Amino acid sequence: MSGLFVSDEQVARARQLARDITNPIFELIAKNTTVSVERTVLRWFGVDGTGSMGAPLVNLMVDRLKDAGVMNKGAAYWYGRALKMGAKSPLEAVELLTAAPLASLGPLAPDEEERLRADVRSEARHAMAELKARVAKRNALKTKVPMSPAPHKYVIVATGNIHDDVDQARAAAEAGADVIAVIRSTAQSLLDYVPQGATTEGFGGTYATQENFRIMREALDVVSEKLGRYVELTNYSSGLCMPEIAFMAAWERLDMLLNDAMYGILFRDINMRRTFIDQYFSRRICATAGLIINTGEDNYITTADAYDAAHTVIASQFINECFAHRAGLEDWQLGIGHSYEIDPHRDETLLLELSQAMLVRRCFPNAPLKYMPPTKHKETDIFFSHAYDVMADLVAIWTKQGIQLLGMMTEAMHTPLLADRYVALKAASYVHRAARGLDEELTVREDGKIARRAREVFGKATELLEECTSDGMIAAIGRGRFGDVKRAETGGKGLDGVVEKAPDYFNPFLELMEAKA
Amino acid sequence: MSGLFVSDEQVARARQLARDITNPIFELIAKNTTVSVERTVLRWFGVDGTGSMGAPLVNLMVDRLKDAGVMNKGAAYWYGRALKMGAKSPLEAVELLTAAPLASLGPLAPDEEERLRADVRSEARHAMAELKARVAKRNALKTKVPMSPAPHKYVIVATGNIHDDVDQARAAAEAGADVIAVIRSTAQSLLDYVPQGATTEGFGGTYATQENFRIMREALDVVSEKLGRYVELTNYSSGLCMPEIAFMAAWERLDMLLNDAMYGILFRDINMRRTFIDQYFSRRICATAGLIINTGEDNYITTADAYDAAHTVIASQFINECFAHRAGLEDWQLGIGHSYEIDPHRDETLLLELSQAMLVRRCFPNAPLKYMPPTKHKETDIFFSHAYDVMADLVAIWTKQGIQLLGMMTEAMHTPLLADRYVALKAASYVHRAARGLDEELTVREDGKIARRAREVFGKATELLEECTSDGMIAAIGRGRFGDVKRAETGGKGLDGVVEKAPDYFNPFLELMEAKA
Amino acid sequence: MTKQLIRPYGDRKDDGVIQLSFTLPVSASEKAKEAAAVFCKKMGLTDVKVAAVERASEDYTFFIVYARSPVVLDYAELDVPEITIKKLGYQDLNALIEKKVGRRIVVLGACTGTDTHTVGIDAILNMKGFAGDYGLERYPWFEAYNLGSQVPNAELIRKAKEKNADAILVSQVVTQRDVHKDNSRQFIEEARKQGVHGKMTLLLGGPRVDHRLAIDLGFDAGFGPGTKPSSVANFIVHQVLQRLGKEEKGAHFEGEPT
Amino acid sequence: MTKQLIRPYGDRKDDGVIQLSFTLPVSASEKAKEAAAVFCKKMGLTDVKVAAVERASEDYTFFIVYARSPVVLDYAELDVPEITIKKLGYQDLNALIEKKVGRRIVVLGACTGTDTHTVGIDAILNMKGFAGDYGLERYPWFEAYNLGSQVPNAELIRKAKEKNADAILVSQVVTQRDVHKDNSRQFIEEARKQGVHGKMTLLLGGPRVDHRLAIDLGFDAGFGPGTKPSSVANFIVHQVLQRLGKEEKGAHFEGEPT
Ligand code: B12
Ligand code: B12
Ligand SMILES: Cc1ncc(COP(=O)(O)O)c(C=O)c1O
Ligand SMILES: Cc1ncc(COP(=O)(O)O)c(C=O)c1O
Repeated sequence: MSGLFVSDEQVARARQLARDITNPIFELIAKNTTVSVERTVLRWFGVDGTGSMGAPLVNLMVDRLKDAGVMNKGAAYWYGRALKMGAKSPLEAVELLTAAPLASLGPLAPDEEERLRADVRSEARHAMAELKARVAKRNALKTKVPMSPAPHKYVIVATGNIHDDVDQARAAAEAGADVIAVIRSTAQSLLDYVPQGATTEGFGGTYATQENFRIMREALDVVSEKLGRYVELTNYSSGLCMPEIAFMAAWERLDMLLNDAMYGILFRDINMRRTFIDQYFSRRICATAGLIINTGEDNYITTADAYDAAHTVIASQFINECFAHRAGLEDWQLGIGHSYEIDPHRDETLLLELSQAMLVRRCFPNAPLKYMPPTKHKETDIFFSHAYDVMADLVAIWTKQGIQLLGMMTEAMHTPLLADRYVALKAASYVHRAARGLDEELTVREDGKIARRAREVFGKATELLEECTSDGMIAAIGRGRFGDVKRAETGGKGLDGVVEKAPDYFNPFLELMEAKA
Repeated sequence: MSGLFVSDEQVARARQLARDITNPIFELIAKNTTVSVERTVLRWFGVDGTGSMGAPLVNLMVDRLKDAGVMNKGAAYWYGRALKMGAKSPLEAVELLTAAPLASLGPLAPDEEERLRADVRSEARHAMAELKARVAKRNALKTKVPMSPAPHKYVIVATGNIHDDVDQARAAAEAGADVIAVIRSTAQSLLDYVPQGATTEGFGGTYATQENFRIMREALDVVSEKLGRYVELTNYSSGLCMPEIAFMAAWERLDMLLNDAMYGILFRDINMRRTFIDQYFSRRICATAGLIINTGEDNYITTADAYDAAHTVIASQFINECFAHRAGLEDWQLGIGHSYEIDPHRDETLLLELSQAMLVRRCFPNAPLKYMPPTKHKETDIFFSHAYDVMADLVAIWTKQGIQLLGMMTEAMHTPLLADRYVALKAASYVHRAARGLDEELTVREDGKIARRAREVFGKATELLEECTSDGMIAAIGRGRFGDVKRAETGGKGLDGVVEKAPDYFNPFLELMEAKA
Repeated sequence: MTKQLIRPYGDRKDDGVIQLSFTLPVSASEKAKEAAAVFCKKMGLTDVKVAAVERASEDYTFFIVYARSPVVLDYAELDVPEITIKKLGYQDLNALIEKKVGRRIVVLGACTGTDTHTVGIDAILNMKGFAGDYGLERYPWFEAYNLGSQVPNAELIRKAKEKNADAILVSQVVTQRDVHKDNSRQFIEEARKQGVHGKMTLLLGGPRVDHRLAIDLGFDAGFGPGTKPSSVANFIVHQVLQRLGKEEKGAHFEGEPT
Repeated sequence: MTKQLIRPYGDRKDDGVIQLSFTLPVSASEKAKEAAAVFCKKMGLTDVKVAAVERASEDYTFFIVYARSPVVLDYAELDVPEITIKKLGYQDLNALIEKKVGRRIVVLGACTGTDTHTVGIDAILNMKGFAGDYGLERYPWFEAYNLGSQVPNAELIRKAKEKNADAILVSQVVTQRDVHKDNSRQFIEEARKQGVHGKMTLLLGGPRVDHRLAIDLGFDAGFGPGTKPSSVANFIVHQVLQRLGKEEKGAHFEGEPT
């Protein structure tokens, strides 16, 4: 049994601090909306496809609303107006609105306004019901062919071509993968729109498009049936389109989503406000669709030193957890991220890694947790890198990680080859098989190095949380407290996509999702 | 801290049983000598080189004594007679004796006999002193450039050519090896003589010759000085020439020797009596020269199943220890062998391997122990095999093994390539560095699977020891209790080399070595 | 026959990506790295990426390389002899022997020469068998003798003649410097000398043995890693039936039926 | 010049033994194994031992092979340009700039295009530096600006002109489908367009970058994995001195002096 290390009071205190920290941010969230939130609303109503120039219709329409300065009423409202004007389909609605002189369109008579909202609400309820139905379909398959026990072996495909991805995902599943992640092309998170259709060219990854999601999930459904073992699919939502991608993932029955409250800010230089607002709506969708989210604290220790910055990971996890809970996500949906990243040239790194992994377990006992492998200190010596990954496999099973991203022996070179995944899966299967139950056999001494290190890290994490409470999250990020990356509140990409809500802002989906919370 | 598992009384009892088991065998040993014991005596007096037909002089001479039926007086006695006849050198002694009509040579006058023995004894004391001086030289270097902390990384070279071996040994040492083992050509242990000189052709190994020993130790002395870290050398004595090889190893300043009381019987089908007698004299030499011995229980679980036969390893270790102690070896010299050999396709193998390794530690707290890697279930998939070895590296450092033979990723194919050793050393160095001190951090639950398994294995081991006490060692071996291999007392090779000692049998070296015990 | 052109698959179809590792007797340096690249190019590889340059020792450098091979293969063109016949289970096979041979089939096996690796031959002959598959000793209609290891070829053959065996099973595990081939050749010579070659069924087995090799060396069949005793039993029975003229020649058994 | 013929060293000198692994788009079988062997033979390898035939999936088989390569290399013949000049320490280098340049050397760096891997460029520019070696910001006689990641080439060059920089440092880490080469070429075009090419010292760096590649792409130098900031600092100083005509051309710095 891994140690307790810290008292329940101490943990509760950290949670309370996280709540205090997020309070002001939730005020910001309540007051504002973003272009991507509104685009999501339209997508949910079924607005799909691209315009003449290839730009998604939802972008054309929302930009139009924004330019006309009326987006603050909510895209749903204008969608309703379009219906009133006689639009028979979402497409017609777009055409009508892009034509109409929006700015000059005054409000309707109060009762008409009421009816409009009522109609739109009922359409929203139907749209919501359809989403739920799709989710139910996924869950049915999951009960029919259950997953293998945790840690779920998570591997990445990243050919840039969705069809090659399918090929490789199938192979990985047959070799034992439990979760397939299709990582995105390097540039995507900076795009303020979601590409359309099946894509065959990407760099370092494949574009996240609704069609690509569909193609891959369909392929994995077949594989799952064949193997009699459900294989999950995940993708990445962080970036300028967090809510839209969350919606597409939910609609296409993905099982997980990389979704972090701060990753975009720190690692993609996306504006803070934009990110905070977007992450909330996207997480509401994840909560509703029963998607497991993965947070990205592991990234902090690729830029900062994993030993020195260990406490920033813990602090951020409490904050990410709080953002998640406040968006309606339950513990079982929290794939809280951390990783095995301490420089292997140091002494006693296994003790240090165990300490960290056990501490995370201790702080988040009911979350699946998402454990990342060594990456930054991986060597081009594939034999060494493989051995290094094996130790991470051990820590993963030992500390009962729910989701384990498997390290690749070629991490320091290229995105995984088909064989790299096979090799990683075979080793992880062996280590999991060999070490299952180890935790029950051992008691970690509370007076040992592991426990002392855990207490030290937790202590520093609490201090950092206190700093964030007193000076505010924004100041803390400004000081580069997380991942050594400094960002300013008004800096970064996408701030212009943030719009303050009007008093009569209308978003029936948000209403529905917040209602059930 | 690894568990106690069993009470001190239980362990003491097992030791007592081993003592009872070996008693009758020590009577056998006391009564008899062998051709290889006598050849060793002559070598010690400096009889070296080969005769016209290329056979070692010691063989020519001892065969002569045996054929003449006078070997039972001891080669030392006849050596003395030769000197009396005026031999000026060991070589002359051989010539004289091979010429003389030994059978008809009656005894000398009592006082002459006395003087003869006295003279030979004093020459023996000088020879012993010279050996001690050589050992002192080794120890001096060891204090000048101390070894790195345990587990000492032990790797094998086996090119068949001593010069290539040197090349590879040097490379291994630079890559972090602490112990170099030159394994022997497949056939050697069946030879009833030790080949002469530097050799360049062998199969699966290189011939163990005194010259090869000298060449390799010399090379390692240079490397040790260069690295500022002493690198040990070991070889294999089991077989028909155990005592001679032990003597050569001692003389050439080797640091370790594979030396098992039963390996020859079980795995080379060498006669039991011959082996028991030979191992005693060879171990006396190891004790005198401060050589660490390695026993070969690991081999049992390459023929028998590692899970089912785990207890035979423990039982045999107690017996081997007893044979060793009774030959004057101290605990620090006991590299008691065991290994990580359980089929990796089973569940919870790490728990099982930890249980076994901790049990061995618990039974032999002051012995360095010699831990062997997986071999039998190694796959030709070098990446899997490498991962498999990494787990053995972990158990080795966790359970504080003194000597660890590193697994090779190509184990299932060929004797190690230069690169295989490099890869293994790099991984083991990382794992040792990462996990050092782990044992102090953890307490093994006495009510867990690890502890239960350890008690079960120890219990069965005790039963087997009881069977050996009541029915005798020979019967037990006859039933294939060790390594599933059945051998008969009068079967196997080399029984004809056993001769009952005459009442006036003379062996001044044995006298000296037993005196100090 | 339609072609089936194949190339290695790394990240994408037909990208030809392969991984290599090797050691060169030079000390690690930029020049050593270049040497590794040139070495690979001389092997006809392109897009050579010398990923790792590891200082294995002062005088040796270990390299890990990823590169593309231009080699294209027509998979359709390859033909690997895999004439398989229906393999009978334990019961049926015994029944077949009883019915068609009418006497116990006698086999002798050993690990010959200086090779002491008995686990392989034991797996085939001993009761216990291998991977849950019974060994020949277990078959009531087989009379199996396991002579163990380090058995001289001549002695094995002599014993086989004494028992006038139907088949001799030779195991060779140590293969360094092809010692297994030399020893096997020597066995065949001896078999010829003692006049059993062509009369008794001679089988060779071991981790580096395959059917092709065994045939080339003069055996009737070869069995490699993972061989199941039942496969061997089936093969022998059909050989015996052929020698008795109760089954047409040529149809030989190899591996599991697919 | 006396030849120095070398071959891979596996178990013995010049045995030519190498290890390979690759995946073929066929399902695991005896035939697949044969295909792997044929593939290796077509690459000119001999003594081909297909060690492992791993079922990576229904449609793909992963092979591990050991074989001998006949390729022999004359190590003496290779020449890898390694013109190194004495590398100065932190203090001395600052002193040299003060004395010979007489003003702070201005450098700008960024990870360009869509690449967000800043750790590499940070290691070179930031105070902290890399592996205990100070970054350029730390040098009093350097004026270093780190623009971070995802910086468009044009913008980086424009900013460099504003500060009239002595050197521009470009980092490229993502290399899939050679995107780093395309992006670097685009940078050089832009540099030509904005007329800084040949005037400012242009450096390229990243895990897959080496001097040769950078030169070919039109940069003044390239720096690969494990580069130390001090190496970069030294290189830049000498470039500046050369541009100022205070040092003869040609003598360029590369890697640690040996
Ligand atoms: C167990 C073992 C030992 C045991 C042997 C115990 C015993 N009584 O068998 C011990 C510890 C004694 C030992 C000693 C040595 N060994 Co050893 N040993 C092994 C090991 C680890 C496993 C072999 C094994 O049992 N495999 C399991 C069996 C079931 O598989 P198999 O033999 O392939 O048999 C199957 C098939 O091949 C087939 N088959 C085999 N024979 C036959 C025959 C017939 C007729 C048929 C039909 C089928 C058949 O059916 C079997 C079941 O499917 C291997 C490494 C490895 N993992 O392969 C090294 C290995 C074989 N040993 C090796 C060496 C060098 C030695 C030594 C010479 C080392 C030394 N100098 O001390 C010694 C001496 C051996 C000697 N003189 O022959 C090398 C051989 C290198 C080479 N290619 O030449 C190996 C490969 C290890 C290595 N990488 O260096 N060894
Ligand atoms: C850390 C990391 C990240 C971090 C980056 C954080 C940050 N702000 O830098 C995060 C997690 C955000 C990340 C994200 C991604 N990453 Co990344 N990442 C890595 C990782 C693990 C380490 C890179 C690193 O920091 N190395 C340490 C530094 C010090 O080394 P270096 O960069 O080589 O720099 C040294 C030298 O090259 C030189 N140098 C470098 N630049 C320059 C410039 C000059 C002028 C000079 C003189 C010298 C110089 O000096 C430095 C010090 O010696 C590598 C894998 C690996 N182990 O290499 C993958 C890796 C680089 N990432 C990869 C990918 C694909 C991505 C993603 C695209 C994946 C995705 N789709 O989500 C994303 C997006 C990145 C993007 N859009 O560009 C791939 C690239 C594959 C390829 N060859 O194309 C890699 C190789 C992983 C893999 N095997 O798939 N990644
Ligand atoms: C939380 C999170 N989101 C997204 C990503 C990937 O982002 P991008 O697609 O922008 O590279 C990562 C990277 O691992 C991540 O950890
Ligand atoms: C104790 C012992 N002696 C000797 C050997 C090697 O014996 P041989 O040289 O006869 O192969 C071994 C094999 O590992 C062994 O364990």
